[in-house]
Amino acid sequence: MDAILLQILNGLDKGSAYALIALGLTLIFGTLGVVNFAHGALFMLGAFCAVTLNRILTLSHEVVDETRTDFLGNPLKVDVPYVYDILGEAAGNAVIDWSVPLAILFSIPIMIGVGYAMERGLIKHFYKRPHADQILVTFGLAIVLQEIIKYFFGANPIPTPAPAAFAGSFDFGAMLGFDPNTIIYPYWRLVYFAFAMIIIAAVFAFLQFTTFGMVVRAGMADRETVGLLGIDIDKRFTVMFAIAAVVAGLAGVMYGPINAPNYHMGMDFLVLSFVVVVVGGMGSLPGAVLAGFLLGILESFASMAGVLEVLPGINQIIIYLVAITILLTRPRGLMGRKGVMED
Amino acid sequence: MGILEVKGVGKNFGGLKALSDVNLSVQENTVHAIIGPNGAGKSTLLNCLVGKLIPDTGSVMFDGQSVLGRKPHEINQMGISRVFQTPEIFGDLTVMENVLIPCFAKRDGAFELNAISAVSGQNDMKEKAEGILRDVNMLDKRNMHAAAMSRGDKRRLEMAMCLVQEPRMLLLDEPTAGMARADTNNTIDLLKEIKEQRDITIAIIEHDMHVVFSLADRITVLAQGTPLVEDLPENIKGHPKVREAYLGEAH
Amino acid sequence: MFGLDAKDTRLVLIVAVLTMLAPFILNPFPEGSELAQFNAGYPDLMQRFVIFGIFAIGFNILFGLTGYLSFGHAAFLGVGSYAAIWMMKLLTMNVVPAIFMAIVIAGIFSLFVGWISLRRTGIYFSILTLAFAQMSFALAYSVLTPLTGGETGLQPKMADPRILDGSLAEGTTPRANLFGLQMSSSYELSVGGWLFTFNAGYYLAAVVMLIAFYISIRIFRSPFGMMLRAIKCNQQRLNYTGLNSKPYTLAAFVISGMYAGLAGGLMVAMDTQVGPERMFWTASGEVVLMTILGGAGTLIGPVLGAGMIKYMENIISKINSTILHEWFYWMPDGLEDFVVAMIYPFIGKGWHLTLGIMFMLVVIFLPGGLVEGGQRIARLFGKGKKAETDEGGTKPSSTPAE
Amino acid sequence: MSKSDISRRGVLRTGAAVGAGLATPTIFTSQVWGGGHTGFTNAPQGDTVTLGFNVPQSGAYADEGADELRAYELAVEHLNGGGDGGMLNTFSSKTIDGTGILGKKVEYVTGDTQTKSDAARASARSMIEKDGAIMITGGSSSGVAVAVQALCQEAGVIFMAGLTHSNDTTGKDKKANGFRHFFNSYMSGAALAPVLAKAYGTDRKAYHLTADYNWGYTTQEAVQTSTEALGWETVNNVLTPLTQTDFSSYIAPVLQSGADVLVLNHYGGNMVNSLTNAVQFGLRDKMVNDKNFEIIVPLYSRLMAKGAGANVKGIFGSTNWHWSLAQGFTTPDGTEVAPDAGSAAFVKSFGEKYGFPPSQAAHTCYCQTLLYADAVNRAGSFNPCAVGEALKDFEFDGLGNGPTLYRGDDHQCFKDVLVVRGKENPTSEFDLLEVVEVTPVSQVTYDASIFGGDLGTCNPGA
Repeated sequence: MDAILLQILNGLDKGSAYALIALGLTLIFGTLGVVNFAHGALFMLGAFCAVTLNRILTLSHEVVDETRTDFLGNPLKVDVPYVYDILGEAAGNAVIDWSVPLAILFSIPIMIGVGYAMERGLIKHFYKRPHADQILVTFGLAIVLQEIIKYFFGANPIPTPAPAAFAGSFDFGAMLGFDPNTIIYPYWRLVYFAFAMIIIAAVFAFLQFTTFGMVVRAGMADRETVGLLGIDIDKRFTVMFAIAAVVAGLAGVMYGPINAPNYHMGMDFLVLSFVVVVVGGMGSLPGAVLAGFLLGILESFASMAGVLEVLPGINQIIIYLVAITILLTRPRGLMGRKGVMED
Repeated sequence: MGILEVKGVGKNFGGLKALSDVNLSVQENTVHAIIGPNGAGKSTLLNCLVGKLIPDTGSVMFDGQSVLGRKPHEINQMGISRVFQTPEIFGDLTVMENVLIPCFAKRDGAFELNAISAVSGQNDMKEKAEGILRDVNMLDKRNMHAAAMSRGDKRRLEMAMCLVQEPRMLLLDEPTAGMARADTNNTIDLLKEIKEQRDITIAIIEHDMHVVFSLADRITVLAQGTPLVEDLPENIKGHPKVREAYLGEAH
Repeated sequence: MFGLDAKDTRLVLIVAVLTMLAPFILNPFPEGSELAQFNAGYPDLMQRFVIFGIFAIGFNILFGLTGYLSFGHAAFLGVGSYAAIWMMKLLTMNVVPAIFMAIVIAGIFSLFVGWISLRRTGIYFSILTLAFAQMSFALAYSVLTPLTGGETGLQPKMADPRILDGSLAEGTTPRANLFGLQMSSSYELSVGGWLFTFNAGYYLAAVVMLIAFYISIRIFRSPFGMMLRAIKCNQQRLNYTGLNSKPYTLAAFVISGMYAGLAGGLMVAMDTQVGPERMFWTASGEVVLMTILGGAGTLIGPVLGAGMIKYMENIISKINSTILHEWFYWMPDGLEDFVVAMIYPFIGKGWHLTLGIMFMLVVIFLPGGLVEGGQRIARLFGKGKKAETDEGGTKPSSTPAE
Repeated sequence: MSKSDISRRGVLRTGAAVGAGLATPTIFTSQVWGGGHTGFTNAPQGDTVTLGFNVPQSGAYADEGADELRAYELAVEHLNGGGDGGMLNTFSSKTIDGTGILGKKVEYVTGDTQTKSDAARASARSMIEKDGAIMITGGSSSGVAVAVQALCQEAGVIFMAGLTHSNDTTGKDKKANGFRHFFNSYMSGAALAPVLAKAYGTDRKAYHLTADYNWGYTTQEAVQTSTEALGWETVNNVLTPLTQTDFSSYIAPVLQSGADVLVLNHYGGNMVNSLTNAVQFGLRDKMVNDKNFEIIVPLYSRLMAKGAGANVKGIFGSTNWHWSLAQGFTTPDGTEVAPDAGSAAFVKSFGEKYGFPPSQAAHTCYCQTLLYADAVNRAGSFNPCAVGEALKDFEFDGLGNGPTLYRGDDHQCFKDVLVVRGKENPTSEFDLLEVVEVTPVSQVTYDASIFGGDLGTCNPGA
């Protein structure tokens, strides 16, 4: 029982990352009709916003420590961040410690800029082109973006720890009356889950309750009609692209402490996020979120030792099995509309 | 006994009754028109005839054989060809290829792995295709991309694609919808020609009364998913029930 | 000739001449010269050109004609490879049964995958094929290790049964051969500073590719090919014309799966080793890129695209900073460092970046791929002559492929 | 490498090419991979010899590959008489005199393995077929090593493995033309177990998470066998997919199982992520069975450990070599380890050239290059069979690991193994690990037959 509870919890948390990425992907697909293979790269860029901010905050000058030696036997040069000089060591440390949450603010303008530039500079010209062209050009863009990041940051993962206040884990078991240590969950992952819920709620509220959102939703349902109403839907779609970029970026920023960012983390998520979107139903926002959580939970169950004993290797293929099953039984995914992406 | 016998056909969409107890008998080598106001169920009925939809109740027999549960291509192979409201052609292919495809379908059936012989070497097929293009006055456009043609030409091409299969029955779904008067008249002339020159049964769904009364041998009026009257054109013209159905619907 | 019209015959002949003379064409620079770096006329790369050419030609039969975008074709290549290596381990090092079995097994597997995946269209079809391929990869890498060798893959071993072969002489390793002719054997021709290599394996692969290319032309020009193009264009009309599109797409899927299997079998014949990465989704993506880069739906495009990508992967990636410095040694020191620093990110380990930029440029400016580029150039130079608009009619320009 | 050197070389090469172009066109044919007259593949002609450095330059192990390449460049420099000579000064065999190999100047070509066996073989084949490489070396995974080793066997060149840790490389997939300096899973297990028993007691329950592929299997098995021999119990072993990035669902149930030790049989990106996740779950703050919960990473890579940041602190693992050997240190149990001259020479020469200490991958690649050059010199021939014979049962010292044996039965090096632990107070970003114990070679030696496989006979090319 506690094992199942734990995996549900875990699945929700995993699913929240999937849902966030799939949400952004669906926003772009649903509004602009563009299959964006560079979406994973946007997620990766977000994570590297956090890395960059951390780098900026830890910009240092060297102080020679005569008492210790470096690997060559020379006096050790210790890096002292400039922040220490400005704020003092304690406050400086606190700022560096909180660099990931701070990166949320840092990343928003950057991701808006990236999203805007991408849409105006490239994607815009591909609205009328076949999906295969869109896939190819965005795939090319994804390669270019990740190679640029690799050029500056290297191929290895870069640790971006969460603030020390969120270290360790919360004991749900003790709270629910199970034995202690049976259901524990890291604080930061709980933060991520809450954060994802807030973002998802914010996106839905934005689409549901603002006029801007209403027009966009109408545009998603029937672009031509909205165009006929004399509304400049293109401008709004640019904004939506920027929003999708921000959603992907924020998902990446907060993901840093969970898995140390590296340049190919976007590609790692790409296939998975497309599976999520398709299982949810192309173009359906609630579908994307639902499928994200569903796949997260099923993946967690499939990784249980008991399950693996019965079905070895099921953890390798569960996502794809689910995708095949759902697509065969529900042709357009869980909540997809007819006629979307079927040609 | 007609070539097409529709008996007691009903179709529901969710709670909505689209068709109920439709009976229809189309006689061989006649033109039978099905008219009715918008939402009367004309398209639903047509879709039931060609295999796109399966009715909930009733039977549809073509030449003594049931068409129900058969796929569109099987129904076509039985001898029913369909013309769409907006011409459905192969836009990326040439006019000639557009006509060759039904020729092969007629000769080889629904599937034939004919992957080695060249299309250009099939002289009998080519002659047949050229013949039908000549009939519809399109031989000079044979190498054109189908998508690049005018709407009227597309309609004629689609007709040619159907006729080249020498179907026993042609189903037309508002063939003149959205056409200019001149094009409509051309289409009427084309259909008249077809009717006169070939042994063919035509069922036509139409909004345009001019078209209907120029062509039809018999007319069925459909309203709210059920046949109102079936009669000769001259009797339909003044029929009070028909007038009621149309006036009720019309503005 | 060969049941083809004049234009297609000319194309086949051009391709045949280019492939047969590839050892010369691909080695334009003398040994030891600075530009020898760009020579591609060594057996491994020439083999890869034609093998990936076959893979892309097959993929094009499905994608180029029917428009069904499969994202899992690498799985068939991988399955074909495994089938081939098992034939070599169990039966004989002769490549004929290996290649034959690769085609058969890949055909059966693609029949299964296609039968299920073709129930859906559009991106749903793509995801289904992707799912099957990723499952194949994941299982081959892990739980199927006894069958696939897992991470380290499979190679012929001394201890394999090879029931049709006699026992190996002491001190020799099992080698792939065609009735005794070893695939790795080559003849070198040295003319002045030039060195040309004629490799048995390459010529086998090249002949197979020519046959595969010829068959693909026949398919393109056949009623079957016409039906496939009709499916891409308007599936509804096709169904109402009395044709069942399902078996057509399935047949196209299986044929292209068999092409992939053939490519996989040939890969093993040329280089007797199989690893599961061959089936990873990026490998499936690669063949999509090759086809679109060269020109989907054209005859020669996929081969050009395959050549282009393999050239980048094998030649550009090997240029390192030392070589760059050698090229630009004649410049003033400061300038030399600057030029090298400017070029360095794009070559050697940065070849992925160049590849990405090239995809983008081609897709943005040449939606029809390299074939369209070739046509544009041809039109530029041949304004006076009759304009050749037919796809596939264009001659490969300066691309280093066949 | 000084720049003027390159320029001069550029002139020479161009000159040579022009000369060759002007020569009377002589046409001759010969069977390749045989080189007719010489009897072996790619016999060096002229006054240079070409080595092929096949390392991952793209993909997840690109940084490791870059470090390997640095080491190779350094080794070439030293072989050609440049720089300070590095470990040539400490190497017990003194045949290398700064004039290249057998008097031929060493040149090299590089390629990208992409950490994929297909790409690695393609790259290696191009080096052999196009560039005339006489020896291939490098790589940073066992899949690649096994694939390239088999290729070299077929082609008739020597393969000097880079970083490859699976038992298979010199076990069931061993080849007569392939040689490995790096240690393996078995040695990691054998070296780690006693240290673990000493640190954590013999009454422990271990939970294994294992990468679901060959290397993972062999490592897990090695650690399980050697720890169980000392009294540990293995509670569970769960296989994780290679492509997994978030290990939370595998780590979450660990505490419920009653285990008090978690063994992460992961490498590279998998290791960084699983370790980060495990620490995130606060496992190391927990008490289970009245013992402090512990985590173990059997194979450490400093480059990768950097990605895990502070999470490695206090975590045991093993490594082939570590730069701190250069300085000497005191292990936690008070044993004084004197500075190792070979390591010192290598760290100095590498550190001064590149500004940071070399990784274990760099070390093994550097050693392999020197060992190859020395073997050729001793054999007096580039013929792979002669070189193999020279390497067989070769005993040497001064390459950073103390006295070492290249065992002839499986072409595996036997030397001391380092058991390391993540450092609590690192002084720099390179100072992440501290050596806890230098496990003597006798403790990690095994019988060559236990992993099966067959070396076959050496192949000099057709």
